[in-house]
Amino acid sequence: MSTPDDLTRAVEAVLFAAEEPLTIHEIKAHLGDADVRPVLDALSEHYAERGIALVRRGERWHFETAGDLAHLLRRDREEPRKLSRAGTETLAIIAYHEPVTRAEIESIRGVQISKGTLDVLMEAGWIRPAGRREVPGRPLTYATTQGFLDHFGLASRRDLPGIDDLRAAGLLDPVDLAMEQAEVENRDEEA
Amino acid sequence: MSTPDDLTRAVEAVLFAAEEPLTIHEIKAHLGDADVRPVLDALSEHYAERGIALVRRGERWHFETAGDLAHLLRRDREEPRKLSRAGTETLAIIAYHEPVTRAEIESIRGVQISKGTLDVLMEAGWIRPAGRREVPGRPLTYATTQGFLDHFGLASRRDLPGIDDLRAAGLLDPVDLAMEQAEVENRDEEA
Amino acid sequence: MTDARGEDERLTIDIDGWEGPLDLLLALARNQKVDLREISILDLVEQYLDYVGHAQSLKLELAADYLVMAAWLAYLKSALLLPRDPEVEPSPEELAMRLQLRLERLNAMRDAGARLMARDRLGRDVFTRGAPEGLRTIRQTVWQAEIYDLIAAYGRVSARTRPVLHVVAQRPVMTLETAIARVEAMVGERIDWSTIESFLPADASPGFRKSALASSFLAALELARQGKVQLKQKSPFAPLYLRGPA
Repeated sequence: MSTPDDLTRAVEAVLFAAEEPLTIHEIKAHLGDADVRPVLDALSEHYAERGIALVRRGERWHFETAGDLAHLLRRDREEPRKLSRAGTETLAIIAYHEPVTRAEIESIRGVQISKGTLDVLMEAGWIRPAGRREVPGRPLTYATTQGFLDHFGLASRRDLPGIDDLRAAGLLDPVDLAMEQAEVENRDEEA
Repeated sequence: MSTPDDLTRAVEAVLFAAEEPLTIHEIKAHLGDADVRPVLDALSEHYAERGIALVRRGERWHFETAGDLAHLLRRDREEPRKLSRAGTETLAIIAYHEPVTRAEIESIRGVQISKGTLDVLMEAGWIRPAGRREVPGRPLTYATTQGFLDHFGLASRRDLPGIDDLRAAGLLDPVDLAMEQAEVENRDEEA
Repeated sequence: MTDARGEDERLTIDIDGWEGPLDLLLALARNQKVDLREISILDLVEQYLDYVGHAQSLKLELAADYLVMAAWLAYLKSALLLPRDPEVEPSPEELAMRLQLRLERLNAMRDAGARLMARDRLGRDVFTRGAPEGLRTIRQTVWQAEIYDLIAAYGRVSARTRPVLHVVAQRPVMTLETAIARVEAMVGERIDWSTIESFLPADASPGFRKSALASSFLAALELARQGKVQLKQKSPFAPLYLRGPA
């Protein structure tokens, strides 16, 4: 198809602007009573190799993007977001105590956790359900995943610092610790 | 253009599927980082004689039906609400003089504009507030939008009908509000 | 003249249609059927004043700005007709030119608006695709946390909920018993009055010294009660002296 004729151009435009697939009858209604069928065939052929295709579904015709290019129409975009304080604490408790139930997590945190918190950790691929505990109510337990180890650069959970390490690093209750520290210094003076 | 290459087909498909005019940047986001601009030019040329046209509006590109086929497509479509004379003139003044303050618009029209006039243009998505002018009172200025270019089929403001002639005739020179003001004061004295 | 009168009648009927005096002037100017740059300002002024006068004779209410414009045009007319006063700036010719420029400007924008509206407009004359597939951007949240955040969080939780052990720190204290024994032993060796401070350990830290002072004072009172020590003080807060029994 070189330069398209007026009828071809008209059919093209009508199909393009249509909000739904059109029958030949409906196309004709826009154009006066022209012989549309051969035009549709020629257009199909013209578009066959392009990024747009003219396709026939039953008695109706419409344009759509070429099937092999459908993957271009969606695109993934990554949006980095920082894990909330509740999320971080919950993840830490699971990592240190796994497998652990939700009730246990709450008891350790001393605060309830929302369902969303576990969902986020699950979505991040850091925790997984790890079977049920055989106690009344058979609550679900949670454990960390390989993805968790990968993300935090740990070879295994044993690489996590223990309580004593945390204390030595000053990570246990920093506020009270500071006071204790001051007292120790006092005592040292007297000794 | 004979058989379109993969990139051409991809650009065609993305623009065809899009619900809004796309910038080159947005097209690229769907394609990986390709050199899209020459493809757009080639596609525009290919479609120039067809019933569909690939057009540039500001920094954005989209497909639309060819203008000469309007009579075939207007059928059973509601005519958009007609803009009032005040609205039309105000829009023209903003488009040809932007950015322009309300006082300047009023000075050109020789009459106050009702609040509704700017609202209607804003609601249509054709004008937007465009910052304040750094003169006493810091009046707000107005300018046209991407939607204005889209709607009126302009590649850029340079395409505004007759804008070069008007500029050459000095009819787009900044409105001398001080002069007008002096005149008003003069007028008051005489009155 | 009859023509002009007829024109007036039409204008009177259209009174609500004018968008201000400038609009009316432009309509009158266009009636001169010449290029705006060649209109006769004097004729224009005549027609305007005529129109306003006629409207007033019909007792039509004209908005104030029409009357203000009429007054200004009357002034312009007289200035244009009367002998030139070189003192007056700007000159009447310049004012006339400026009026003509304003009319041209408004006319240009009116034409531009009409040409804009006559373009192939999207949604009226040209159309975008009726049923686009749409482009989708799938947003994926990538959660971020650092190992430090994790460990610190665990520390925080542990500290918050771990049973707290209260250890009372050892304080440097001299008990009353120690003080009584010290003061009793030391006072026997003193011949003359000695201040109570001289009974305190020489190298005591400030904290311990305070405790020793308090305990030694109580010890002195106790020993005095037992008759093993004499106390002397000249006035309240004066130095307190101790001596063995007489």
